[in-house]
Amino acid sequence: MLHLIRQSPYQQDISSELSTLISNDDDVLLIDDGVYFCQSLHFAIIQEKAKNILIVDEHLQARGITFEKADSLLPFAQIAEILVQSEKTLTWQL
Amino acid sequence: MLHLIRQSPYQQDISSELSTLISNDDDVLLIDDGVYFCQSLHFAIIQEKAKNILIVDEHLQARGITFEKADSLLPFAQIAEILVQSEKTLTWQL
Amino acid sequence: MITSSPLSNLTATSIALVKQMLMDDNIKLIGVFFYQDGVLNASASLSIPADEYQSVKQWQSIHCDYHLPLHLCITAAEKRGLSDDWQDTSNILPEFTVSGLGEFVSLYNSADQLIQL
Amino acid sequence: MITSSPLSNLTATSIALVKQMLMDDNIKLIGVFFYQDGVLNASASLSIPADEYQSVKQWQSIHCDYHLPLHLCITAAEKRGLSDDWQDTSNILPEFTVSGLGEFVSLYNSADQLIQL
Amino acid sequence: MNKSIAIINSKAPLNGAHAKESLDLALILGSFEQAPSLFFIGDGVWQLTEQNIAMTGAKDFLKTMQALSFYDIENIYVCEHSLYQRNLPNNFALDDVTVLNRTALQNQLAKFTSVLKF
Amino acid sequence: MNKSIAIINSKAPLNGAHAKESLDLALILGSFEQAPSLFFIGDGVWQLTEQNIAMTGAKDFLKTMQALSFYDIENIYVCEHSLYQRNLPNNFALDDVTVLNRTALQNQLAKFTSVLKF
Repeated sequence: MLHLIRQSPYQQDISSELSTLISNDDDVLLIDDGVYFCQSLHFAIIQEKAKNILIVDEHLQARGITFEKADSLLPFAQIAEILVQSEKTLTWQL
Repeated sequence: MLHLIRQSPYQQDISSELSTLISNDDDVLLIDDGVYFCQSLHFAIIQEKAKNILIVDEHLQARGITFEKADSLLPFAQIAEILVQSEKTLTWQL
Repeated sequence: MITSSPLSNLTATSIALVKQMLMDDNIKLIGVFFYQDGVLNASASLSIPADEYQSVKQWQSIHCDYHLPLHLCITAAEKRGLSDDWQDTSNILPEFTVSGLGEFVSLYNSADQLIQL
Repeated sequence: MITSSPLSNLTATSIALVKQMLMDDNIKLIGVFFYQDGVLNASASLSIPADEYQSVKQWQSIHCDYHLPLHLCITAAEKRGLSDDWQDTSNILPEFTVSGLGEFVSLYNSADQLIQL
Repeated sequence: MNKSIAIINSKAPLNGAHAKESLDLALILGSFEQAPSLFFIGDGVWQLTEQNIAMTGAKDFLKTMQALSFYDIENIYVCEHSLYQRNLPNNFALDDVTVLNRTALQNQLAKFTSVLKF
Repeated sequence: MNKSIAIINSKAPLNGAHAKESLDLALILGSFEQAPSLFFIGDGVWQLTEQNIAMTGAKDFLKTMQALSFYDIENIYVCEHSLYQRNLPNNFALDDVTVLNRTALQNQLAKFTSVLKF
């Protein structure tokens, strides 16, 4: 399963809910305000559990965030394909 | 100052924001989904800081919550007067 | 100032509080200003199922019974689909006054206290 | 299924993703269903300032250029002020199809995959 | 592959229209013989507790919840951790609710082909 | 008593219309010589960081923020703890931003006669 995280880590007790719903087999895609996870202590929760973490590059840039681990960054143009390739998605938005 | 808390403790990192904004001189009024604080670990934050805590009785009942400390409970009919009597209010809602 | 949406259950409480203030002789309420998602309270086209809370009727009766000015920030309203001139008609309830943020400042100046709901 | 409001910045991303899928020959998108606050995307009376993101125009061009069905849950829409018969007129964009949740079930049955945005 | 849908409820019952519209969707799916399974996590667990919503003027959708079993919606899972956080007992306004710990909940969720979250 | 108004911003810049409409209100108050003081806490601190919002298609309201000083809105306070939580430095897209710890922020907020929170 791919978790599509579109909201900030400080909305809706997301850290606790992520711990509940993300399993070790899952991937995470940070998109929209989800990229704020990169500058939050809650990033550790995702790192600890998710198999792969992908981050939309343009959405990081739009919010003025620089993130060191370049191999996780992905151009927005590839996202539709990734969504369709993953057998199922769970969307986190407000 | 009176903090009018209308949202659940699990929305919008409220525990951290409450610690930031409530001072020892402030009062807290739990109303609407704010009454969920009564059954949350975050209630301790309010207890520790606020001078007085008031809780709208009908809103507790509507949500099926029983709360032991009866002296904090207040009928809804008194709320308007309390709002006007407090020199200023800060509203916590989504 | 009302900033919460009529779809939120907060609205029932907000309206009940406005009524309490109107009925209390010691409180003089000079107006309500609708901003942010609160502007949706003024929509003439909301169709709320009969068994759910009728916020529209409540605002109407507050206006008719107490002549309380209900000011609507038109900039915030237009972004959310409300207009007093959409296809030559208005989808704003007639009980609401089309205003701008300047009107909020003038209400604020006249008031002793400002409460956000 | 689109459940986020057009006032949220998520909409620009959602629309861009729908377009990506439409332009990708390996992806067949059979329809979009609007539910919850997502129904506001179908409002004909939204007046978005010229310098902000024009979600309405984007949905219109998606519909015209790709003939993609845009289904609107009318029950959710009416609660939020949309109607195809308000004062004898419709405030729903003509590019949207007035549907119910039953139509969602039928889309779901025809699809291999369901994505919420 | 057989299709199956999981609906995750994460909002308090009176927080906007989320809870009610999620329930509407579940019932329609059920009436078309596509009964979803329902998961309640976070503030969503409050949707299952005994309450008196009508006191607030809102529609009491717990009554509508009783219709779930009529439409063969019988898999209802609740997050144990969310109950613990809220000091809630394992008593629910519905019958046949299954309380799951985090791992069990993840395993259960993995069985579905589609997921919606409200 | 002289009236004074504090506006607390607690939402990320692209989370709905909160940030933009809060700024609109501040500017109008300023133009009527009722300049508010602005507080940024929680995700609201992201409203003050250097960013490229226009990339998302949204209006770049940081440009509008430059108008704050023109309307004599010069008291801008940021919560130190919120910056720390987000690993943000004390660099802002605006000049003359004051970083306050929690106690200092509470003391500052206590000085106003009205408070709005967005």
